[in-house]
Amino acid sequence: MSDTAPLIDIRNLVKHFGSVIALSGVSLTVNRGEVMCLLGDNGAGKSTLIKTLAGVHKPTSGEFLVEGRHVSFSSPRDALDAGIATVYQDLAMIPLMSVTRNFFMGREPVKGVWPFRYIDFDRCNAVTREEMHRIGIDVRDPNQAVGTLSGGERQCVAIARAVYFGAKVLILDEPTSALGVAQTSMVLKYIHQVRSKGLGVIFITHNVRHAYAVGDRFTVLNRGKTLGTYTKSEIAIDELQNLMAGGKELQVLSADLGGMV
Amino acid sequence: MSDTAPLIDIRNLVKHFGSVIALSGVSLTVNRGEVMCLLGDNGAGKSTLIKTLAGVHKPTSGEFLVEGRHVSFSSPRDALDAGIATVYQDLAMIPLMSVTRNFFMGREPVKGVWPFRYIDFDRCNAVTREEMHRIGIDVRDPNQAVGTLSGGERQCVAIARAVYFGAKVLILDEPTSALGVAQTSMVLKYIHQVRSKGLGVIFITHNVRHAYAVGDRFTVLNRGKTLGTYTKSEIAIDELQNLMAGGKELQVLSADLGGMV
Amino acid sequence: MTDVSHPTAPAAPVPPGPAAKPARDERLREVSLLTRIMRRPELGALAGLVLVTLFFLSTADASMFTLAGLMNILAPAAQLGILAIAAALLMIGGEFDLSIGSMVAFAGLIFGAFLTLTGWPLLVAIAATFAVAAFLGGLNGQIVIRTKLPSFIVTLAFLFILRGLSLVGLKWATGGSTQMRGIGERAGEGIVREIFSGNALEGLFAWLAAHDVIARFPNGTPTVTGVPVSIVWFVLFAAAATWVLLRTRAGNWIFAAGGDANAARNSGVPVDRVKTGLFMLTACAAALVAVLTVLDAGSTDSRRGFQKEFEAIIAAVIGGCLLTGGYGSAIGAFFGAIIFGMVSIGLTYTRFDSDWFQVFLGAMLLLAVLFNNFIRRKVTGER
Amino acid sequence: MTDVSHPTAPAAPVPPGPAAKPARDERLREVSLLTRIMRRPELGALAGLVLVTLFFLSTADASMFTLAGLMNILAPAAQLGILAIAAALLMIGGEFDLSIGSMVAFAGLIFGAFLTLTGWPLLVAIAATFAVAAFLGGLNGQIVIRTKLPSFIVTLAFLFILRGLSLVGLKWATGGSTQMRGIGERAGEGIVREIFSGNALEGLFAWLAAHDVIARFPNGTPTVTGVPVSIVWFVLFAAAATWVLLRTRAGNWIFAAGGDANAARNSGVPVDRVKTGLFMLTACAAALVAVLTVLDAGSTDSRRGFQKEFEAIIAAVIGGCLLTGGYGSAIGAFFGAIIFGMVSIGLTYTRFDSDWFQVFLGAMLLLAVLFNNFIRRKVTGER
Amino acid sequence: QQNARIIVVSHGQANDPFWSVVKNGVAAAGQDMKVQVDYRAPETFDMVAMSQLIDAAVNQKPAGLIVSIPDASALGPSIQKAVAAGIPVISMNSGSDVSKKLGALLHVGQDELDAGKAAGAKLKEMGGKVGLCVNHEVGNVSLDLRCKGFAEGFGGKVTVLPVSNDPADIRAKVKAALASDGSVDTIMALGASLAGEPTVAAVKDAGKTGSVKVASFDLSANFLKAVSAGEAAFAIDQQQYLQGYLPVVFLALNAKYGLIPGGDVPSGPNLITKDKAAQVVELSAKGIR
Ligand SMILES: Nc1ncnc2c1ncn2[C@@H]1O[C@H](COP(=O)(O)OP(=O)(O)OP(=O)(O)O)[C@@H](O)[C@H]1O
Ligand SMILES: Nc1ncnc2c1ncn2[C@@H]1O[C@H](COP(=O)(O)OP(=O)(O)OP(=O)(O)O)[C@@H](O)[C@H]1O
Ligand SMILES: [Mg+2]
Ligand SMILES: [Mg+2]
Repeated sequence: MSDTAPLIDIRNLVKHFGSVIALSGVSLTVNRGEVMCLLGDNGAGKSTLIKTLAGVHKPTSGEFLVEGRHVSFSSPRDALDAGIATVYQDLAMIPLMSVTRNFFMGREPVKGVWPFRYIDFDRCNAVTREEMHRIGIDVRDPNQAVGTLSGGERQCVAIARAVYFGAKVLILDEPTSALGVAQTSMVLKYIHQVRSKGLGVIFITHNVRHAYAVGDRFTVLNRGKTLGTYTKSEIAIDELQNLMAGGKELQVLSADLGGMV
Repeated sequence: MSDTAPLIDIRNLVKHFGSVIALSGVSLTVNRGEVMCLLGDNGAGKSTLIKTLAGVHKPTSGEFLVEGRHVSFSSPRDALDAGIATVYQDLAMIPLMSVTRNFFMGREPVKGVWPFRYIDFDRCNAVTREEMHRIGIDVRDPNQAVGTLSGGERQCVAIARAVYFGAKVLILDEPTSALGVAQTSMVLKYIHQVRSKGLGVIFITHNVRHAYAVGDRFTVLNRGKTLGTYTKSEIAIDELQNLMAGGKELQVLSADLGGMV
Repeated sequence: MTDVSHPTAPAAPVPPGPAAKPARDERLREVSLLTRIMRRPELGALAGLVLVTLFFLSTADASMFTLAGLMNILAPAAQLGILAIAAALLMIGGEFDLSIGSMVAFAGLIFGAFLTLTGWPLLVAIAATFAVAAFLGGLNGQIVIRTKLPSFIVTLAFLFILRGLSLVGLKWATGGSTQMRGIGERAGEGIVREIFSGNALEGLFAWLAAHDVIARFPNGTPTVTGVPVSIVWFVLFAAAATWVLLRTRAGNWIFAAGGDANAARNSGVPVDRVKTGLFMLTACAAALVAVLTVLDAGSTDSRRGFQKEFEAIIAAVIGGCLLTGGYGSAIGAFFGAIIFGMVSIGLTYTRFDSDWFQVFLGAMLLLAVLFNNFIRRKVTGER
Repeated sequence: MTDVSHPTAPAAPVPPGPAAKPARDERLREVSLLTRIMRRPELGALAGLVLVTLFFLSTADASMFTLAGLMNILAPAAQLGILAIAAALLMIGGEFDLSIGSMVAFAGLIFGAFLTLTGWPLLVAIAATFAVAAFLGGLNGQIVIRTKLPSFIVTLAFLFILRGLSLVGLKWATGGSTQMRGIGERAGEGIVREIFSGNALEGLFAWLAAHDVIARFPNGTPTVTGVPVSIVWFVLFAAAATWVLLRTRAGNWIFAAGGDANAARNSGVPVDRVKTGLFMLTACAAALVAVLTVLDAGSTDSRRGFQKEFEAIIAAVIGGCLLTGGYGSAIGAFFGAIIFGMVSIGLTYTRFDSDWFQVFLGAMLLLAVLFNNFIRRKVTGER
Repeated sequence: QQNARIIVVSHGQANDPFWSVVKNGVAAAGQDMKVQVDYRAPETFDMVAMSQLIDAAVNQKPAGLIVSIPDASALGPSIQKAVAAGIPVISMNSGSDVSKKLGALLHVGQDELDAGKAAGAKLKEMGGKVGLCVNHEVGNVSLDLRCKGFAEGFGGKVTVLPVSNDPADIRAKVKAALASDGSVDTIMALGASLAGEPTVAAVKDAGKTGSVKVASFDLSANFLKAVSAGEAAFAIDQQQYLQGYLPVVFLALNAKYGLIPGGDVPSGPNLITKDKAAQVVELSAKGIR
């Protein structure tokens, strides 16, 4: 492991689902203390790419290096153990389970001696309530089922969970899509904090302003291919916006939109 | 039915889920040819409110008038028959079914004479492909299962479906949350078009710029109560933004955010 | 959008092309016809059927694959299959009906009672039997819908209730016996009888036998005198159910109701009506099997249809239905029933000791589904 | 945030308060303790049990609710219940095991064979029986996981295979009979035997009888000489399973694996390991029942455990488990088994004509679940 | 030269203790007569499935067919088809009344009803007044007939107690029945190992050994032990080994030499009481009685 090697380095990644070609050769690097924004049109393959990094999908071909070493994850647990925490677009929550149980799922803190180890639910509830409060959600009851939370509340659980458990790399797939104004600004602040702790962040968004606010580098995907990677200094915000649309005409509606959706 | 009565008029609507009070007295009107933006923090009760309008939930108490007449929907089908089409936040799609079957679900066009009526799948596929194309999604194969679409593609199916089947009132619950730049601008244009046809639109969003771009009036919810209703001329965009956050402090991160998330 | 170029460097947005019929999408690989076929749930069970057939071709007595042998395999498969197809539709719609086996016994009893006790003509008795079955099926459905209890437990209660009522009713109708005989004689002859019992195409088979195309017994009667009507019903029902599922509005609603009842309801599908209809259909399928077997056997007893609900679900699952609903096919259940029938009758054509019967039944079922799964993955490249 | 005022007119944003322990949230109504209790899946089945008890109190012979009568109901309920709790855990984890009934017969056979043929001491024979059962359960699990076939069909195959092997094995071991006897004598006496057969607390009961707290037979022996060990096992297993489900990491993983296996896997839950473990547990529960019944009866036969898989699932569903996984409780299965046992044994204490047995069984089951459902909705105000 | 093949189709499953003895008889005769024998039965008591098994057997053109006939209407056509195909048919166990009519050469066995009557009469003679018939498969016509015959022969009040296949359940239910109706003095179980043994245990649990008479159809080693220990009155033996053995012998001889006996062979009933029980135990443990 070399300290100069990028945290994540993928080279020419290809992923097929049966006859569907979701990724046809994508390359990407993420360094320590860097926010890499992954941008692109709907269906460009962003989620597929990060699911491959997170160990959910096995790549069809291509190389994947973490801190300079080749890896091949056989399950998301491997990726978690390697320090890659992910907020999935579909959130990976169990609707019938409580907020607390979802928050700590797979990484429950236990008390007592084996075989009488049990989960310390008082502490878990307190942590959950506090972390949710930090992100701007006032949970009525940490034992409420996640399925009865609002869309934004649920998304906040997923984000708070990923941030709480720390990691070398934090992957956020459209984390702010369902969030309110206050929660969104909180998540952007989190990204900032996480970067300054030296972690790498992959941030997927369709909001060019969010991307430009926190991103250091921008990789644009289109139809399963990389359109290019730019540092913030190389590209202006409206140029980036045009790239993100993947060659589609924008319907400019009103002056209020100011060209940026 | 009077022509001057608002399309939708709800008065003091209350909705409890067991011990949870989701709405504690909300009032709202939507007129013909008007886009009413429903704004508010996560968990404010927006989705619960529109699900009550769409016939999914039965209100605990309160009045609900459509075109001046009291109604009580016993199922979403009643609401559809009354001309209220809804794009739900959770999209109401069946993952295992094809795009076309989802698109026409519940309103399949049939051919032939009873009992040998069958669905005209060629036409359905063509319509689906075209409508998706209009919104900016190039569907690989209309027979692909919706579960394998990307988040944004799936959302586009729901929107295209609601718009295609027209209605008196179109309810859109965070329709642009997962959409790309091009698709978002297309949806905003749709809202514009639908309004000019004289339909009423209820548009829920967390993006104040989107709201301000197409909205005529803004109703802000907070913790199950109406914070107030404003016409576009009454309120400035950053005032609105503050209201939306529901009394939460905003983390201003970078000048690029320009105070607006 | 299909003719838009895909630049790898920043470029000005290109206006979308006309929504023309898409030519070739670079995001799709070429797939063979075989792959496309194997991906259909309808045809998955075919591989299992082929495997089972090959197994018996190599181990069983040659008489198994004569015309008479095949009819012999298809006859029980047909009765099971009618139930399995209905069960498959219901499972696709997201519910179970564990009462179909008992319903076969109960419908057999009331059909027998209508004929022998009230003395109604055959057609009326059949219609009344179907009406009662549909009513009971609808009752099942309404209880499930109104109480939101799992259909498993509701129809399980009816499994016991109907089985018990069959016993009580039989004893009452026969004055103490659990077997009712002499139904065949009361049914009389005629076109209605011919639709529900005996063989179809008898003329053709007689002609074939006369020309020595079909083997004959020593006394000159052909070994096969026609296609049992139950097989005809089976095939027709499978075809109709497949058409309904794949081509009609009702089919779309069934998939939707089973895939996600909430989402379907929110999209305007009348889920409750669909489910009630399906419960009525399964009950009627059970009544059909009851009428077919009662007319065929001329008698009924309180054990008729015992565990058929279980076998029907097995056949549907072999045929690719998901227990969780929303996925499956009628033609899959069709093949599933044939596989199940072939395995259970086929073993009697082999030289295995019948003590081993269940071991073989289990192993063959497992092999059939494993093989079918293996082939599908191989062909479609799924993992 | 809890101390933020909620203006109904535009106001300047208020800074959030400290994350203090929330006092009173205006978005929550007060709920009674009863409501909170009834909302737990653990206790739902209690209402059904109360209804069934009331029914029998008013219709059955008084001897049903004597101490002897209650032990008599609990003894078969305990055997079913041990299976039902394991089945409930597996169902919560999202899978089925249809082979448990056959596993009871098979484990009984190998346990008997270890004792009588190889002559191992009791403890070793029991350990070996559990080891074989765990292996077979693990095999089931691995097949399900690796092939991604529904567990319904895989374990169904094992239902047949194990049942068949029990028959073959018994005939082989006994030289032609379907019953193996003399196991009791070979087991010997001792502490191990006392853990797995006979009664617990015999001293206490003898003392109670001597002081006339317990009724005695005319010949002076007490009517109840102790608590059958199967009941003790049943209660302990229910307590342990409940604790695991509600309080431990493994419990959280079971709920997660059954609720949404994909989401759970994506969150780092070792779903495959959890499921395999659950399959092993159900197989071991079946082995436990086999050991208990074989030592109790002193013999085993090829029909042991027939249809127990079905009854176990029924009990789990009565107890509130969802067939789709991810929801349910062990204590619910506990009550479910008692309800099922009480209904099926209880009817013999009443004066109803036994022909109506199944009708009553079905009706009582339906009433119990309906009532339990009705009460829950009434109390919690759900609709 | 290929051995003659004889197929047996019965309505009893191979794992049913009663039928497993029949099957042992079949197998032994097959070995003794050097013919191939196949034993087939449906998975449950299912007349429709059984008729299909007979059809399947006919297709294989065996040298002889042996069937049990619990439901003449349902099985008749298939049996007649076999006869039409020129296959010699012998019926066994049930169906003595219809055997000739359907074209079978003869019948080996004895009607369940008659066996029940004999047992009932014996128990009445022993002083029974109120009887209980423990039926582990209500609706299985042959078991129903045993109960019915018992009731007819017994004369007194008889209640049917429906139970499952599970020994613990049977034991609990018999105990419950004894507790709720103290006047019961006679219990008839329809299968020795399945129902008879738990019934003996239940009577013991209830402290009524001796005062309640227990009898059972068929034999099992443990039940016979109970008989010889005086805990049970007697077991009714149909000598079903003969029902499997003899027809095979007859058909084998028929195939070889064209021989066939001139009339039906009654195989039972045979009451095994305390004095005879001890001798039979070992044979029963081997699946011969
Ligand atoms: N399991 C699958 N089977 C078949 N096709 C799939 C599967 N998963 C994804 N795809 C296809 O791959 C393409 C890329 O999907 P992906 O979810 O990665 O897009 P995305 O960039 O995340 O889009 P969005 O911004 O809308 O979330 C989509 O067109 C989708 O239809
Ligand atoms: N079925 C339910 N049972 C219990 N509580 C519920 C239920 N549905 C919603 N709630 C609660 O009601 C509140 C309002 O939810 P709702 O989904 O309407 O919020 P929203 O305004 O749409 O939020 P978002 O912007 O995040 O989508 C939430 O706090 C949620 O926890
Ligand atoms: Mg995505
Ligand atoms: Mg919402």
